[in-house]
Amino acid sequence: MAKIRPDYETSWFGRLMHWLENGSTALDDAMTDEMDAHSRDHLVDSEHHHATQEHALEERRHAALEREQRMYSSLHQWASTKGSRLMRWVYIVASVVMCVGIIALLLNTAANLPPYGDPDNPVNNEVSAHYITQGQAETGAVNIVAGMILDYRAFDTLGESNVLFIAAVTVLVLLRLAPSRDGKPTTEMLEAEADDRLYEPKHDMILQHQANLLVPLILLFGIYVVMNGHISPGGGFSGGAIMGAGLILYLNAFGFRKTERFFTFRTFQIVSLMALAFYACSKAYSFFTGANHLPSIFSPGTPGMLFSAGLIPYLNIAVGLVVCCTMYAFYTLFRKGDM
Amino acid sequence: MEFLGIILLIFVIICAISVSLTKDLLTALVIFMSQSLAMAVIWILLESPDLGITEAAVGAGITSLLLFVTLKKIHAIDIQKASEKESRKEEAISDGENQA
Amino acid sequence: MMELHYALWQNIPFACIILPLASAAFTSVMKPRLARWWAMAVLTIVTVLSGVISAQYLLGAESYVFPMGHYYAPIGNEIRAGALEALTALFFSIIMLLSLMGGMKKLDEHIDGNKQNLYYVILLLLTAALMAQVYTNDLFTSYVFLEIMTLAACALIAIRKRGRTLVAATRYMIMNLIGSGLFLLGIVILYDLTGHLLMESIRGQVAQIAATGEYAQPLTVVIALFVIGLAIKSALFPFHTWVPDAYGYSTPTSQAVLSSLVSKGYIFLLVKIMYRVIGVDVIAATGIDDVLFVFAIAGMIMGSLSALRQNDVRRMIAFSSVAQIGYIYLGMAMGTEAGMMAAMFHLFSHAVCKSMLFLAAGGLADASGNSKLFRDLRGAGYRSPIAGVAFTIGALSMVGFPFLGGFVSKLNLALAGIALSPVKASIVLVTLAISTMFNTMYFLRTVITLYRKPLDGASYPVEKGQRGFCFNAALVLLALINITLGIFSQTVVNMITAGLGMFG
Amino acid sequence: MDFLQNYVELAAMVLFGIGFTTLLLHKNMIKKIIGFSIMDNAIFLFLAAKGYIEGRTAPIVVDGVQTVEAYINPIPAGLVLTGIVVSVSVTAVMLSLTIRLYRRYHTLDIDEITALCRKEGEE
Repeated sequence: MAKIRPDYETSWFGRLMHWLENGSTALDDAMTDEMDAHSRDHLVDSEHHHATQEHALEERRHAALEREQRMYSSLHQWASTKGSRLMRWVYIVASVVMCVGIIALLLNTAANLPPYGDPDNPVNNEVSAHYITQGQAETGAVNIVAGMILDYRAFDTLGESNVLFIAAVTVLVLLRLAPSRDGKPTTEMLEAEADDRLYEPKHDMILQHQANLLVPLILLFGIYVVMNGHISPGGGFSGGAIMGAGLILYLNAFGFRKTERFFTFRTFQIVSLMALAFYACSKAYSFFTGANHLPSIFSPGTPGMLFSAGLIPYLNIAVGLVVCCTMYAFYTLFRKGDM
Repeated sequence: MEFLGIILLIFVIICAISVSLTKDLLTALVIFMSQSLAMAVIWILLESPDLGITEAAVGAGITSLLLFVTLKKIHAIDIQKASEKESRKEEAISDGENQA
Repeated sequence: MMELHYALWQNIPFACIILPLASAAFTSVMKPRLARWWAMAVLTIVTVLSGVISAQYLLGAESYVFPMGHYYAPIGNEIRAGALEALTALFFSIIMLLSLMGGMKKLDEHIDGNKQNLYYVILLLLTAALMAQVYTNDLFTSYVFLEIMTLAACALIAIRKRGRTLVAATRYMIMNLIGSGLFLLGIVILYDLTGHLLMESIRGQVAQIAATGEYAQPLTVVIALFVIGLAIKSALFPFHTWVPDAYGYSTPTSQAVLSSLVSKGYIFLLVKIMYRVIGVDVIAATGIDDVLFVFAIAGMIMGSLSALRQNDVRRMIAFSSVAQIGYIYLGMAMGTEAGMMAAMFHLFSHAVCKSMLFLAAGGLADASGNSKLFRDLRGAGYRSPIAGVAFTIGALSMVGFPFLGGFVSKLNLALAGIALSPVKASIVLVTLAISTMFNTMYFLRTVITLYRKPLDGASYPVEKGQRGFCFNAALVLLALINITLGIFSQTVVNMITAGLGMFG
Repeated sequence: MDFLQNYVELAAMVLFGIGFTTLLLHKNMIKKIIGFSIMDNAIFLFLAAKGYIEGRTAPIVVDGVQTVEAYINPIPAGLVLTGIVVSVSVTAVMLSLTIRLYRRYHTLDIDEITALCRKEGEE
């Protein structure tokens, strides 16, 4: 690099090389250009004024810095006062316009749809008629909805239980606190623990007596809803959620000391693994035999009995266990990042 | 049925609007809970008892519990109480001063 | 031995979905090391199986439906396999496997010890969801697996413990929730109009509706909801704001998987909806494809312009993704068979290319003191030779260098564009030219930077823990696939055309 | 009067609009999540209304009556059940993201969080 043009910095080639090396954003560009211009002016000057060189350089630099700071601060000030007020107005107007627009469009759409409650709608076609007339004979479930989601459209439901599973995994990823490498609890963990203790009710007599009465009832009701999913309304998911709520009530009344005796992270892992694996494997079996027209070992049985309807009660139990454990796990993870 | 259904639908819409407009998170949460309960009733009216049970257990139960524990974790509940207490204390002090 | 109703190879789509799904549950209790090999094994099996079914279609097999349960659709759920589905599954599984191989070493560093096995759970579930998305024949099933993909992608971003990934994951989730909400509303209204969830039955009904014109307005709204919902999820131009952070700051495997698989899964679903649910002619009658055309053109230009301005190589690649998604949507918006074929080809070539670029960029950054800024990357091509060569091949493919995948897709896109009306044709050609020019500028700049002398006095730490055999093998394989895609493009094009024919 | 014939669907659409706007434009994370829940609930309400048929009962076989005229359409109810599970899963994930964000940035305002994150810089 023997010869460099005096205006190298501002020439096209110079800018291109600068961009190649550093990359840039628009604001940075403006700033550096300005500062470069200053220092270059100064260089030309300084050939004549060797004595004042240092001093002038300092001054220029200060001026440039000050200008930069002023630029930034005015920008910030604008952003924090007028800008934010303007943005808020834009935001409010935009939200109102959007809300009204979307609602108007969708209302127009809804008004144009097939009429409400009419038996001749396209929705009520041969598929739903098949479910109603053949459902009990083919699946053995008295509750047609249960028969539909766990037998006819079981693939959806398999996906659904895996949505719950991946949500549990994501919450674990996000909230579970990791012990340090040597296995000791980290300060973060201790803090979370202390934070949690602070708000835990300590021997609240009213709460504990209520819980003594309610928890068994809630759990029993949950089990009832799960077991009767194919006979009456309910099923694995709602029953599991009820059981999970019962466990959460127990935890809130008596604290982690008591629940840790029967429900740890290991329990959660094992129970959900067993339930999910049973679910996936049994469904894989039934899909495979069904598609290939092989005989299946499950039969619909007598409709209305507790263990009828082929796989459905077992699947309901599996789903109920997964949901119960997952809900409880969500709650404990939210509270202290561990179980 | 139709009358009750329409009233519940209006209630649900009012709840949704007020959730969107309230400043206080805890209030919003309680309104949301009651909205879920109203939804559960609507589903019973629409002859879907499965959905009614599920919504009551999940929407009004688990979701609200998770929201509550989140609010607790982020100290939204306690901070409010603390600030309320503080303001009350200040009021008491100023009242005392005025009396004096 | 009992007689199977389907030939053994026809059971493959079912196995490809169930196998990763079931093994994901078991992975959750494994030790990280075991989980890694287990996941690799499962992914390898899925890849081999997809290879087998693709080979069957290469030999001219027919498409078929496979009921998931005892009942054929519309009573039960069913999946469907054809040439395009098989090919897509093959590409998705190969890229999944190679991305995992390439980024494996970094996982130990980026993820806490007690969460590493969860990463493999997520990857396996994502694979299962992608496979289900590819093969499913039912709209509601596709929604359920769409949500698995969304949550898995969120976990893939957030698993690296840093502030930026957390914010990126949040923004990603918010945009994606809006997308899935709109998509679900579309499904629901369409179900109301037609009374079916099975793709083929819906298509028959939609044709009737379009013919009678009774529900024309709701049908237009439905199409708009589908297109907007999936465009948000796959980061088409005006909805792309979450892309750079989400792609830019996660761990290399996540970057590769997110940019080349998750967004492509959504696009594949949209292609299926266009062809098998609504029908291309119905969409063209509503004029929504013209809107898509405009957005695609804008995306091609704006994405490239934003990429030009980045200082960080990973953000640059992420913005380049926005432009490339614009290319794919451009092909889809043309509304012709040739355009759709070009779009599908670009989907494959871009998926291969982007995963390779992200992995290679990770390797290059490692060799430069873990900095991704251009000034630190000078000379990185010498310090990490294989990553440098792979990056160069990927960049050349992106630019459209002959004998590479990107060249063929751009050629196809241009050819499909010429066949349109004169105004559209000129717009397509001009935009392609401009976008290619920008592509060339920012990619060649990076390649030049990689092979320049390092700055004076810059010293780079000796690469600790060599990235090892797996990383190099993954990059070499990806580069080979890219070159194969360029040279044997006719085979792939034939298969795509056959597959699109089977869609009809 | 024709316009109000689909009154449940109309209400569902209004709810959807409110939830959608809250999700998209509210800055507070908790509000966003509640907005998302409202939006999903609205879609489910719409779907459930589609299955309803005037004068018929829930699809649970009573006394062995298996005629189409006796029961409402069971399909929407099944789809909504699946949808509710998806919705609660997503809500849990969003809430855990919120907790993590709050632990790091001590605010719930997504714009503020983004600004803080930018300020934090690269690493």
